[in-house]
Amino acid sequence: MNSIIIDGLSFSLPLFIIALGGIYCEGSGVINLALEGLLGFGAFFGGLSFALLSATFLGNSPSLIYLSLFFAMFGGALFAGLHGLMCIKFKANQVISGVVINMLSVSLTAFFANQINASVFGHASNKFQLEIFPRVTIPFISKIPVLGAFSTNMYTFEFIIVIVALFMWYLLYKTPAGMRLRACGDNPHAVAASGGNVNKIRFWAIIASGAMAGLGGMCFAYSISTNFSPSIYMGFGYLAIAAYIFGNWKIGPTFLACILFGFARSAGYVIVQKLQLPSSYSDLVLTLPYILTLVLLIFFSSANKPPLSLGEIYDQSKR
Amino acid sequence: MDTLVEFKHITKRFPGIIANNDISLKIEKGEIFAILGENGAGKSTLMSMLFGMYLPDAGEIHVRGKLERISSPLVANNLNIGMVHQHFKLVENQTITENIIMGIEPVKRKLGLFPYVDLETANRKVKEISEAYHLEVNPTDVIQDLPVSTRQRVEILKMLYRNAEILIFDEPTAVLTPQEIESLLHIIQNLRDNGKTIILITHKLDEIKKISDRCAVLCKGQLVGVLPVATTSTNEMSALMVGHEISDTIVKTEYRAGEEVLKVENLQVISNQNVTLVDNVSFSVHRGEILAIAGVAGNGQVEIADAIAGLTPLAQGSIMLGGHDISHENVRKRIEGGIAYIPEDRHSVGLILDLSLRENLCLKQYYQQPYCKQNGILDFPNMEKLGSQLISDFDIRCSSGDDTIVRSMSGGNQQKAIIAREIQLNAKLLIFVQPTRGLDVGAIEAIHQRINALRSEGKAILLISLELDEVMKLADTILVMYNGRIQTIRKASELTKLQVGEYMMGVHVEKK
Amino acid sequence: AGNAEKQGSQQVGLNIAIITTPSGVDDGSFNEDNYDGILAFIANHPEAKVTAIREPSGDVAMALKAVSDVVAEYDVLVCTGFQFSGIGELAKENPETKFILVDTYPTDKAGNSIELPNVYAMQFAEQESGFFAGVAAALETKTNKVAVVNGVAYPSNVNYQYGFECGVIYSNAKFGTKAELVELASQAGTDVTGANVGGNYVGSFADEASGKILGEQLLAQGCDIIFVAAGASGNGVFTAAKESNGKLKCIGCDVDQWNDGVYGDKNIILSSVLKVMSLNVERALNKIQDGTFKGANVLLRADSDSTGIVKTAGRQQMQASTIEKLDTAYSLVKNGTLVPASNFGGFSPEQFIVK
Amino acid sequence: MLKKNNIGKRFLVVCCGPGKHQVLRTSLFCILMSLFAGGILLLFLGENPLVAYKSILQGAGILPKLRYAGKKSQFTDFMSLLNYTTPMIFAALSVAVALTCGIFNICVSGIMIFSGFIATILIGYTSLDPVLAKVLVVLIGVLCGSLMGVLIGYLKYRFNMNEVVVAIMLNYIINYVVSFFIQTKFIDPITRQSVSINPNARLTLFDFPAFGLKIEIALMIPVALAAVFAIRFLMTRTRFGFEMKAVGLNSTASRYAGMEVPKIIVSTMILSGALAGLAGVTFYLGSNASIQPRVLPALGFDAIAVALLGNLSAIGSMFASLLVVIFDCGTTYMSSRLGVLREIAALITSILLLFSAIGIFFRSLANRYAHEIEEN
Ligand SMILES: Nc1ncnc2c1ncn2[C@@H]1O[C@H](COP(=O)(O)OP(=O)(O)OP(=O)(O)O)[C@@H](O)[C@H]1O
Ligand SMILES: Nc1ncnc2c1ncn2[C@@H]1O[C@H](COP(=O)(O)OP(=O)(O)OP(=O)(O)O)[C@@H](O)[C@H]1O
Ligand SMILES: [Mg+2]
Ligand SMILES: [Mg+2]
Repeated sequence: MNSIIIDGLSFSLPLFIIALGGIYCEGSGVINLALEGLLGFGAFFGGLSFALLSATFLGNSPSLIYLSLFFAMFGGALFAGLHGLMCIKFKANQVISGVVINMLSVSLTAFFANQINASVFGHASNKFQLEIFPRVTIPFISKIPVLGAFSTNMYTFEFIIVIVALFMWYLLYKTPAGMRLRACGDNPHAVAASGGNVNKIRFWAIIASGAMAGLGGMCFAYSISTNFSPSIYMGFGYLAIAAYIFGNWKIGPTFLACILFGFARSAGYVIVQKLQLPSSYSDLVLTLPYILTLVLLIFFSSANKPPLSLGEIYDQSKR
Repeated sequence: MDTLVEFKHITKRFPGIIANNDISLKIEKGEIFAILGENGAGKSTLMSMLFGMYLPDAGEIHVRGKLERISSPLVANNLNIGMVHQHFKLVENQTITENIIMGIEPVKRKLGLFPYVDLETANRKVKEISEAYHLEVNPTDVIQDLPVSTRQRVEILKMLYRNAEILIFDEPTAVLTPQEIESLLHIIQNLRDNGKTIILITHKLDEIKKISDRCAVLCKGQLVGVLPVATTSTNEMSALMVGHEISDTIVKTEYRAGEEVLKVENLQVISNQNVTLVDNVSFSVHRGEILAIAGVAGNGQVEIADAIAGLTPLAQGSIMLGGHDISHENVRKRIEGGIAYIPEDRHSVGLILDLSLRENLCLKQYYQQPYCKQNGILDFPNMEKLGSQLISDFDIRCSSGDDTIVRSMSGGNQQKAIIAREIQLNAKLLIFVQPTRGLDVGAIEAIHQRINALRSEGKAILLISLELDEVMKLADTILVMYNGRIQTIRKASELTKLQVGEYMMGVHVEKK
Repeated sequence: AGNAEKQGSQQVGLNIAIITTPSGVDDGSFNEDNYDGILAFIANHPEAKVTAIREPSGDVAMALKAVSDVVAEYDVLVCTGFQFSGIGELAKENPETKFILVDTYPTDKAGNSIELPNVYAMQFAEQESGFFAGVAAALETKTNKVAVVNGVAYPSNVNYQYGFECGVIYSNAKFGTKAELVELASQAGTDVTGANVGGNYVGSFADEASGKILGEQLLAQGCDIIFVAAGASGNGVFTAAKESNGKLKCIGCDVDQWNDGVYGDKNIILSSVLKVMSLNVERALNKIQDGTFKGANVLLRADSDSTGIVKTAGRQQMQASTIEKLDTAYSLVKNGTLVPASNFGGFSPEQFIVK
Repeated sequence: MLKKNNIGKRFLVVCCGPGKHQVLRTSLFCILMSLFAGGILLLFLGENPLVAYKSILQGAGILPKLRYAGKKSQFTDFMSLLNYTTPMIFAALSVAVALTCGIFNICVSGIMIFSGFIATILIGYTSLDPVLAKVLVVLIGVLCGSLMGVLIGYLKYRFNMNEVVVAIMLNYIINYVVSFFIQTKFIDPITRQSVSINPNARLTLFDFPAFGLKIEIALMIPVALAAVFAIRFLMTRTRFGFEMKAVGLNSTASRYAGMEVPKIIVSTMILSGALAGLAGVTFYLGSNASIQPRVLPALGFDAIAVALLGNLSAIGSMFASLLVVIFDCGTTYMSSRLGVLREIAALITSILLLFSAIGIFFRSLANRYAHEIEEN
């Protein structure tokens, strides 16, 4: 049971922060199919910064790990800027842009990882080796049964994610900027008429979504393989999309959806272990979260309501 | 009086059209200045430039004697200019207060650190203003649950909240009841008396006559004149506007009820949220009869129309068309059975804006001979024939014939296209919902003539309108809805405009 | 990299291509080892040159297409990986081109193994390498619990697993260790004949996340040494080891995986067992160079130093006594006294006889 | 102001401005721009872009190579190009058809595996008469694809389930379940993929001996071309095509006009699914002969971009497929001849899609310039 919670959380939370990025972007009215590419590019950028910095002056200081998270956010944001440019400046179809960004991310990171490894480190490789991420157990709470598992052997990034998520929640629902951002997703003309700059708001929403996706991607890179490699493109970005659509573009329900994914996943492993099924059944186990989602969606979808102007290219002169 | 706003040689082009051509105008402080003109004359465009939605291609705008470059609504706000837009600009899933304060949110800090929007104060202030101006709203209501007239109020409150001095109203009365219009006009006068300057765009000449001081007439992007309202008759105004005189009367043949075409019995419609929208409504419409349903927006009229057309399922009751029960037939069956329907929302229901005019004109017949052959292949020559015929018969103005993309056409012409399509269906029953909303007098007149002609041909007509004048002018029988129920149903000749207005407000409750 | 003009005569030097799939020659692992063999050859024959070509999908049909796209351009094609087994037909049609095939034998149209005069195909006795891993693990374990993690129960993986199990049995019998094999029933493998072979299989070679969870489960069972032969899924096990705070060490496979085990200033790699591909690729190239090349399908063993375990100081962290005992075992395997069980070797680890 | 970049503007107007074939001209312009951008990238890497592009064309069989392997020639390379284009055409059509009706079908990959797998196990391992086997394979492809299409369409209209999420979930589920069966029942231990199918069932005549060569003959290419024209006809000329378009643009208005929106959505998804199914069988039982477990075919995702590159039109999709597959097929040869990373080609393809995504921007910009120039 404990391992379900510990593993589940360490998977759910990065997924959640990526989905939260999606909520920001789509909440402002811009479709974001690019999450997969953004998380990958973020992880690439984080991995690159880690490799460069540890090779030069910082050595093996643990602060580097946290610094690389920051760089991953920066990288994700940077690449999201391209999505923003495409969708806002060039008025490209947002679905197309997302698909293209994903493809571009895969080929760009592979290309640059190879080139940089070859030219900077003198050893061609498509990977950047990372450190393991520190884990902590909170002294007293962890003794409590079940609940304790939520505070046992946690990656410190889980706390970072929770803090970032709380901050982003506050930003979206409590501040003027957040209110306008949500209004942009509903009726951008209303925002323009009250003096807001729709394109600017949307652009920053996209940037924020990139940063969050980058953060999540980097956490996956640390927790799953302790390196950046093309295997970061495992489809978690798409899973995050499913999560926030499942969560009806709202932060709370999306969080629950991510928890569900994570726990269903880790529960699957425990179940096969308990049932002693042979390893070839692991394929079937892996379908568990997806089947569960499909079934739940049947019941919850009728209330599904995407932001009204989602996918509409904002054109001031269009009425 | 001193000049507050001055337009100097303003020109604004849109691809393929000059919306404003060298317009020079002065607006004095403290007056109600009306702007009049046909659909597409350039009124909204001119005012949008004053409000910073567009920049003029040429010319200058001076405010309080100073040359200003109004590049965004924010600049306009700072110049104390406010605008009520023709098409509401409201965020559906936020509350009234949130909509009103957008852009100038009052902010407090938690722990002296985290800024947050102070909704409490805002709610209070909105409430105060709404009470002060008699525009009652509940600040915490969410827009998507509100009827159109309340939304209109929110738009006005938005401007008042900003403390604007120059108030632009772009067709504010199009969706209001006579009583509401009356009170709005009153409010506008009040505002003027409090020293505000008002620019009013409307197609309703009597409103202009009633409250405004001066009036500018635009025609095809050009200013044709600025008139003192007190000394000009409405006929003169409209003549100037359209280039010829318009008669306000129609020649109606005497009402002789023919056989029953539509019979609605005990109709009940329940919304997705389990709210009863239409409750126990029964009526019938006969050949050669115009039955008008009057009522304040959101009292179930539109749902009746949707239920008859098959767009909304019935919870209870039955609908008979020509003696045949159609309660559970699908939309197409009903169309084929003889129902034509001009819906309220032409943009999202009546038309597919990104298709060509031709395709829209064939929208209800594309699948039949002669537009589609037996094997499912469309017959383009025949579609074109229909398209060009309707375009000329109904004088639909469009830039590139039947290939014009409908989105690029003006609202009036879009409406004409729908009416043309529905009339040519040659149906037994025609349902018109708000057929003249937002149209200029010329266009309205033409449509009224059409409806009257259809009546003479022996069609049964169900007219749903918020415009009481329209109801009074056309109806043989008037049905007034209030809260989803029938308030009264009577011969038109037995009712006065005032009475209908009172029924609409739910004043008399008729005993049965 | 230079322009790959096919050279008319051998004096100008061999024009070599290495075709890999789906990762490249710089994967720090399998492909790189082969590439190193070529580079070693070129160091001695500077007139020769090599072009690296990668086929990213890893699909056999695409691998075959990639080879046929470039076959006319080179004297020698080094094809690394089981994906290239289908080149038999192509090799027949291009008798002038020499093929070096690693980890698989060529097959004809119908999928049967064939020998061709221009194809030198090598496979390795993985069970021997696995055996060394088993001995090392049994000698080094402190909890007396060890395990092997594999990808999918294909013959090469089963060989590693069986070899490892035999190694543990051998060490327990000969050196008095008390190592116990941990097998999660839920991760048992089913080999290509449908037989249950036990072991711990991830079920994929590319699922790092599942690999990590498997590693954690084994750690929870008390294992302190895991032999990892699971491709990229193995990275997940490494991650679990790195996060275990020194409780868990891994034995790498195929190539020296020391670099993959670094974390901070520590390392989780106990040692790595080897398939010595670089040496064999270089040998084959030398034969082509001096004209003694003969096509063959060979199974390479310790007797040609083609299997083994890393003993270099600084690349492993075994005790000196362990290395000594490994040397004994190595010579016994080399001279054929000890034959570890393999997938199709005719006997299972349980039937392994300790001589 | 206009004077300064007049030439640039005029050039853009000529390329993308109003007039005949504007969409087509814009697409070509975008392709040129991306080749140009890719060229700059290659220059940075110290390679001659012209040589690089030439070697891509050589690798794809459009231009002759310097030398050929035994039993190969430019003709065989070209035939192989067609062989790989065939599934791409089907997949791109599948995406285009669904998107015309406003449905974003990213389940093409999943449907491909599903139909490929079913056809493989039902027909691929039998020794039926070749003609019968091939016909059955095609039918099974269509059938399986349509089934998945119905499922997605039904879930969308009946439960309002977002088709993107459904597709993502289905992709995963199908992928893992098929992988399970392959790993447990149909695995070939040497190739680690499903056992190769009987050539009788294969939709490509592989290594077909003719003219002393060994040719890949894609039997489905005529079917694919027929499908292109049939879909074009369907979308532009028929009642159903009109309904699809109308529902895609505005489903409320379509319902108002009497169209049965759910029926149209489900029918569209049947069609889209059937095309994806065809893509699946031509891929797994045509250009390939076995299935890689746990790998979603990248082709299914590339098809989205290809369909968009082709402006969602049938003919456009066909040419876009050819273009993208040329890049795909020529990459290995280019990488071999120039010794550059093959990622370059993928990068250029991505740039190409990037440019085509903003084609609409170039078009409106050119329209605006055209007006300006007219007025001056
Ligand atoms: N965004 C736009 N893009 C292109 N043309 C436009 C746009 N807005 C307005 N126009 C053109 O400008 C002209 C004036 O439009 P405007 O909206 O100002 O008319 P109006 O007088 O307000 O009409 P109405 O009474 O229908 O509201 C129209 O005929 C139209 O052709
Ligand atoms: N996107 C657009 N592109 C080009 N012209 C437009 C566009 N939108 C509106 N117009 C122009 O604006 C003019 C006025 O349109 P508008 O929608 O204001 O008409 P309307 O009579 O007010 O109808 P409604 O009340 O339904 O909006 C039309 O002549 C039309 O040509
Ligand atoms: Mg207007
Ligand atoms: Mg109007």
